[in-house]
Amino acid sequence: MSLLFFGLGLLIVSGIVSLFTSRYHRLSIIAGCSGTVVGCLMGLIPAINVLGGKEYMPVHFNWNMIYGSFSVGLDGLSAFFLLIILSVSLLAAIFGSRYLYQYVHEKKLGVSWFFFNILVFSMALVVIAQDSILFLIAWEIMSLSSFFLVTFDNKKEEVKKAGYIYFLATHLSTVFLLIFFLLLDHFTGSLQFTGTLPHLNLSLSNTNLLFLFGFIGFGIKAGFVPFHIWLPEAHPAAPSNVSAVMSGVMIKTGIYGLIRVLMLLGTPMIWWAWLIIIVGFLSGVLGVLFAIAQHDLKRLLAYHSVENIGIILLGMGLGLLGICYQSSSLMLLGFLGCLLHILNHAVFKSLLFLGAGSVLHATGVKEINRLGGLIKQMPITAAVFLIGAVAISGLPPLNGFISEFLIYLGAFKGTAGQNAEIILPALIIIIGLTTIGGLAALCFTKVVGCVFLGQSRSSEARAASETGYLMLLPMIILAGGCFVISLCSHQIIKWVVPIVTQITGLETKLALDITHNTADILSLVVWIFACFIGIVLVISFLRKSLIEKQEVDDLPTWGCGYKVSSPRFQYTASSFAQPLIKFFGVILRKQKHLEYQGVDLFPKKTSFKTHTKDVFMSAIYYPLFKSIKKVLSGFLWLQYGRIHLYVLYVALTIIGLLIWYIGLS
Amino acid sequence: MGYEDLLVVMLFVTFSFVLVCQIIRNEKHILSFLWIGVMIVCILAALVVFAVLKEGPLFSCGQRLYVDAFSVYHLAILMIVFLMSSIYANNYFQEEIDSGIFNIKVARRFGTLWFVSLAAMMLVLISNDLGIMWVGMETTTLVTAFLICPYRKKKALEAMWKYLIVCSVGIALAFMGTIIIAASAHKLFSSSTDMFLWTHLHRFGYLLNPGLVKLGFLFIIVGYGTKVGLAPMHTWLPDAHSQAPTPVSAVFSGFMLNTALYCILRYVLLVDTALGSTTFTHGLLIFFGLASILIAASFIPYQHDLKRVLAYSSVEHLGIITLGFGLGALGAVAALFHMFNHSVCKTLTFFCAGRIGRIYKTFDMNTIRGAIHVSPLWGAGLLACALALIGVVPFALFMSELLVVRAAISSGAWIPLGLFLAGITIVFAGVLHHVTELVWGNPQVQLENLYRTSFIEKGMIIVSLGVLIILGLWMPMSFKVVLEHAAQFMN
Amino acid sequence: MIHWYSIFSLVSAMICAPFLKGVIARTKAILSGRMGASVFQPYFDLWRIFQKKSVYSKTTSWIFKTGPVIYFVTILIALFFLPLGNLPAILQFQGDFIVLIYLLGLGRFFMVIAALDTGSSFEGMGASREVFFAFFAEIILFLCFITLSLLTKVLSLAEIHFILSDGLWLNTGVVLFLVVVALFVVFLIENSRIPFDDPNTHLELTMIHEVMILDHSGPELGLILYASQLKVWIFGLILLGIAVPFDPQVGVFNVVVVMAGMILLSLIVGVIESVTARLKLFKISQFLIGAMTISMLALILALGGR
Amino acid sequence: MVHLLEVIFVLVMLNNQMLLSSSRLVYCIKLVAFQGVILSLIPIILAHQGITLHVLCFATIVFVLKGIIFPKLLLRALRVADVKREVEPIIGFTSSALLGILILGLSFWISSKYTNIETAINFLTLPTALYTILVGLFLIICRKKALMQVVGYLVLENGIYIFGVALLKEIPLLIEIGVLLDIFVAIFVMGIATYHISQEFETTDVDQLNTLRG
Repeated sequence: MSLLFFGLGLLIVSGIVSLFTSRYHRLSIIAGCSGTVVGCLMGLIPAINVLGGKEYMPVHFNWNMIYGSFSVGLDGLSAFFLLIILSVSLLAAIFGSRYLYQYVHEKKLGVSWFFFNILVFSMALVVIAQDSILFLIAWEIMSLSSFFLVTFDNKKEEVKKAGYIYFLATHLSTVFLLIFFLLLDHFTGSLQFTGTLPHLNLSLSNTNLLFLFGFIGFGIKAGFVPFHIWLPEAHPAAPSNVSAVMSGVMIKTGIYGLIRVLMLLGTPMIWWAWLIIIVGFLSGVLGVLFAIAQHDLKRLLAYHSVENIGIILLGMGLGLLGICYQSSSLMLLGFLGCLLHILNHAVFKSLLFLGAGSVLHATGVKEINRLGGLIKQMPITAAVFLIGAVAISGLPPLNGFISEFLIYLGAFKGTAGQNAEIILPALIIIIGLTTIGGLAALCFTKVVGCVFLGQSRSSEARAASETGYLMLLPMIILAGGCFVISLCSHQIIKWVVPIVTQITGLETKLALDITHNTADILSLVVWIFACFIGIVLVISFLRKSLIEKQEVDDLPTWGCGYKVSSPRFQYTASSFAQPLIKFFGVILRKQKHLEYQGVDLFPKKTSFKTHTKDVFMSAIYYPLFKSIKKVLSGFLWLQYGRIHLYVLYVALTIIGLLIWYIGLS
Repeated sequence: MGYEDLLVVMLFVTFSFVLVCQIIRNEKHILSFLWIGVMIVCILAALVVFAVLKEGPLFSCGQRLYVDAFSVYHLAILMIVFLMSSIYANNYFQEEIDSGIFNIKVARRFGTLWFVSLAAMMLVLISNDLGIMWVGMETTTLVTAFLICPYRKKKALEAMWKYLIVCSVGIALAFMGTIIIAASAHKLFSSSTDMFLWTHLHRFGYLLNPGLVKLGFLFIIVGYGTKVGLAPMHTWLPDAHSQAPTPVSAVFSGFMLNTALYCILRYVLLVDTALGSTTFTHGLLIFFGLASILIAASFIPYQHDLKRVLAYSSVEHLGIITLGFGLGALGAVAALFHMFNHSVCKTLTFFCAGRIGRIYKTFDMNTIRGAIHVSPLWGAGLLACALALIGVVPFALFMSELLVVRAAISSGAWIPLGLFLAGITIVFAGVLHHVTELVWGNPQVQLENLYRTSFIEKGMIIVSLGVLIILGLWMPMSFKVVLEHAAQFMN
Repeated sequence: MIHWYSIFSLVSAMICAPFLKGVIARTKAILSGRMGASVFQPYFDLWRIFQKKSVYSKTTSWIFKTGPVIYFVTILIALFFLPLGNLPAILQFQGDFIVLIYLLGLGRFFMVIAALDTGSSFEGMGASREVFFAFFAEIILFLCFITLSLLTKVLSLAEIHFILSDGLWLNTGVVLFLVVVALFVVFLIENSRIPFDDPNTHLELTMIHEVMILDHSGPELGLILYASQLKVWIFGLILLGIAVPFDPQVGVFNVVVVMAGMILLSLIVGVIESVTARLKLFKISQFLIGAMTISMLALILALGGR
Repeated sequence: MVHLLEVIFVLVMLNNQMLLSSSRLVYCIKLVAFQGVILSLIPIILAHQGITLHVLCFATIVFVLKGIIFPKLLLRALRVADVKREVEPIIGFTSSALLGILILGLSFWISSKYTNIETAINFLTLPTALYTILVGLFLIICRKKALMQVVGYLVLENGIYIFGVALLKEIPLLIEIGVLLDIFVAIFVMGIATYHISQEFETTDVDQLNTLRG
């Protein structure tokens, strides 16, 4: 445990050092980066120990906060999240040490390193905090530091806007959480955040109230639809290593909080499960739909985070159903899937963001339609990105499939089971997962195809070159992770099960039986994957030998008779996605901008571009804020600049009070 | 000589500095004398504070002067704010001095008014006689009126006039209230002097005539409320704050408003003891508090002038403090804590805003862009202070607002809670928008920070922000004790 | 569990798959009044293509070469899950059909990016349509499997096949019929048959699957063709397993029945292809929605039935 | 000597009414002066235990300040600042006179409700005071001229003064002097401000001071 504290301390110290040495770029980079790396490594050890079954006593510092106490603890759940947080941050830091270097001349990198380390520190603190006030503080610090990281490049207008929206959203979540905690304290008289409450003194309505506040508060952070609008703004604005951490890890703290809330409130109501499943369904499907409609690589990935949060929620909802209807297999499979998908998403989403980062670093272009053919200049990046794409589409033989498979399995068990109430939600889950899977595959064929394959669509893309090893290494590690998690899944779930029992309060014996049963299935799946990979290798070897016999000549792509083919003939990302966008036109309001100067002797230059707005932003939030502003502006006449009126207010107030007082007595 | 005499000495010294200002021949020297003098007064005040904390309340001048934990708490804040402002004023007037507007005559007048207003506020805090208290308040109004426009400018004059009239009217009503309250006791005491002594009234509070007391309190809360800037009597406040020279605005926001609130609170206690219940006063406090918060919230998003934004945020924060006092014991602690945080933070904010205004030659937020790139210190300072003002962790204001929420919940005041949260959220959105707009972005024109920033100023910013952060994360036992002592007073 | 002796079914599939294609072609020929090539023609074609040398566009990368391999292997692995008659699948476990469907998805993924790798607008177009329609097909498949698991209370393809006895047909015939119809639609779309797609033409702008493999040649093309023939076999088996209630007692008979069924199926396909024309492109999605509603209906009936 | 007090109160009320309806600044100032003079009589009338020195000097101070100095100050300010000597009402004189009657009614109504205030002296005290205060406020609100607002402020103070002396027979000298001093300074400051305003804006019409908005 003390190792963890040293690690966290080191994070802070190195951050400060890097802040004060920011005049000497290399030094500050080295200080910040190495500090993060070492600190994270130190922190990882206890986390792994806990997952290995070691117990730590919660530590209570004699630290005098107002009505709060500095008490932290490391139970299974915390350790699980801690593991994810620290490992991803570590890799992101290594990536960043090279990535941020491009800004070395216009920015003080020390500042961003400072906030990066603070962010990692606060995220760790969030998952180990046991006292609500401490949790809140850590939570806010997390938001604040990430806010400053998002606005790293704050001379740009859109970055300013993004930062503003992000901080507003996250502050709203804090407000909800504040009320949640204080209400909790009011109802139960305890500020203890972890563990379960003595909720005999907690009436039904109060429990529901608390759940709602917690759900919204954490939901905003995690990016549930319809609270997701900040993600597509903030992630593209932030530097890629930061977006990797934010999207891969930080939004998971919302999920962590939600799980804690469920644990706190004890036996869940059925409508909670329903709410979570429906929100999960919406987040998943809408998230991926919006993603398909995007042309900006990082924005697209941001929407995919929403989608994956949806999948996680579906798992959680399944687990809750299990708890409500005492179906142990549903509990276990649901939460297993949920937790495993949290891990997986952390891995492949950060991988993808880092990949996007190195594309951005090499080309300076985020527009998918202006990239292409990068696989030739940046083979390794392309390969790892492809792995990430396959993983996030939930396709075998990679980790994304495993977690989805568990949730599927649970849901199918639900449909095949005896209990009639479960069937409908289970159906929703299955259909949701299917839809999400299909669309995600579609989306990532588009991304891989248009970014890395074909011919380069712009000079920047043509000029690109492979990035340095410091940026490649983390991505390669993460890509390896995708394989390892998938091929060791039958082992990994054995480590995750204790956490599930901790969440659900399932008795260990029963849990272990189901786990074995599941592990057997998974081992068969893994066996298949092994075969698959083996046979692929064999056949591609055969193919090679077959080819080697006869010489191969390479020509331009068969253009169906067109002699000169140019990159502009290629299918663009937007045209690739067009049929689907047309099909879902209700949700995906595509807007076309055509600049057509007409034709005289020779056709003039004509430009056409489309973009798809977030329907929630344009249909809900903007009108809402507009109306609020309208209401407020109604007061402006009060301060009209005329002193007579001002004195009149005073007079009216006193007369009004006098008359009110007469009414009183 | 005992601690009692300290009070008199303190006042006397402060007044004597006025004379000193008259004999100094150089405006720069006057400016530097400002903070030296205030420093000296600070030391005296510090002695008083410690004395009271050690030995309990003090009387002086035949019970006309009286200090207890509550008043020394305010006294401490007053001194901090004044010291900071004086130090800041030292550099702030450079430009005027160079351009010769701020000549020796102006400087002398400025120094005089500065010290007199300090003395007047002190008098308010330490006087036991409600009449004298009123006199002090009125004096601050008249004196500070001229601080608003040390040299003649159209807008400054306008602001001054509004300030003068509105506040005078308000204070006059307050005097009405004072008389009524005193009258409520005119059966009890033979000599009319005793009717005005707060301690006497407090001792025999339960014998006061409740009807009169209530009536009196209505006048008091409207009257002094005008000076606090409680909506809807706040109208003078944004004008005065935006037009006054920055050190003066800092003092206005930083403490003058609190002084008025202090008077109201003294009366709150009397009324509560007289009525034997707190519902009447607390109801009014909550009402005016919320009104101020909401009014401020609805004005902030539409401001174009940086200092006006800060002024409205003062309205909001004073509203929060008032609301806090309306929410019972816990609320009182929260409010006192918030008072300290707000005073320090708002003073700093005005400093940063002032310097940035100097650099850009305007406070118009549509023209200020990329402040942090032009002047890293003041820009970053402004950003940090603004974040602190809208209640962001790890600054102490978050903690005190959290306490207010907690108090509201524990006293079951759900509707005020809702309105309060709505208000501060809107303020959050508004201020954050303004600040991000002007701190970040590309500075269009090429500017540089003309006037050097002294080390004292840098230190001042860093130290006070540090204090706010530390208080946000960690509550020193001693400070907690002081807070609770002071809050004891409220019940 | 793993039944090694069922490797037989795998082998038989790999042997017989091209034959079906021959049958279909022959049927079409006869119905259009021609003699037609022999039913073994596909074998010769495959052999020929595998001998040919490959041509690679300068634009393409290793994706282009790996895509077909992975596509083929996914199909191959998918065969592991299929029982033949009452011969159990090589490998069956709860939720194996999920793996199966996702494996097919993987294959499609790589075919599509291989197509995009050529940077040709034709292939891009085909790819776009392929993923779009496959998205519906997957949902229909899943709906069918939900229905089946509802009826049979088991979660593995092989078990579903075994439990689906004539008894079940008598009880819930309507549901199963609807499922079969839906599955048949999926069979057609997945194997890119008329009325959705035409495997014989390449260069029409309305092509879906076939236009994706425009640039492939030599062994790659061979792999793809062979894989698509196997795919016919796979979906055929799934369909038959549900459509034809075996009884598990008599072993060899079942296998014969299945083979006969497959041939019959290909005859039907042949007939359909020669009597119907291909649908307009935008009609296809409507058609698929129809199929989806059918499967939905089946599901609802099944829910009501329990 | 109660009836005498009543006479004074009635005089004050009439005085207020005239203030409301008079159109010339100088005249208003004189009216206020007169009001000050009669108010200075109240403490003497109320002095029960004989006319002590304390009462006397208090009365004289009031007389001097309210009756002589304040008007002088105002007139001086008028001389230096104002060329135009009309009051420039926002609400016309007749209508403000009518409103004045309404205000009178209001103040009587309100004070009739506050029965629990045992005004040992006279039933007219509270209404008069309230009326005077409200008239003062009315003048500030409804007159454009800066100086007129000062006059209004003076009237307001007079109202409070009536209330004070009538309610607690004698206000401690120290406080009263402090208060008067403050009012003195206030008038002084306001005078200066008026001067500056007239210099800057070429008018003392405070309606022109409306640039600071929102």
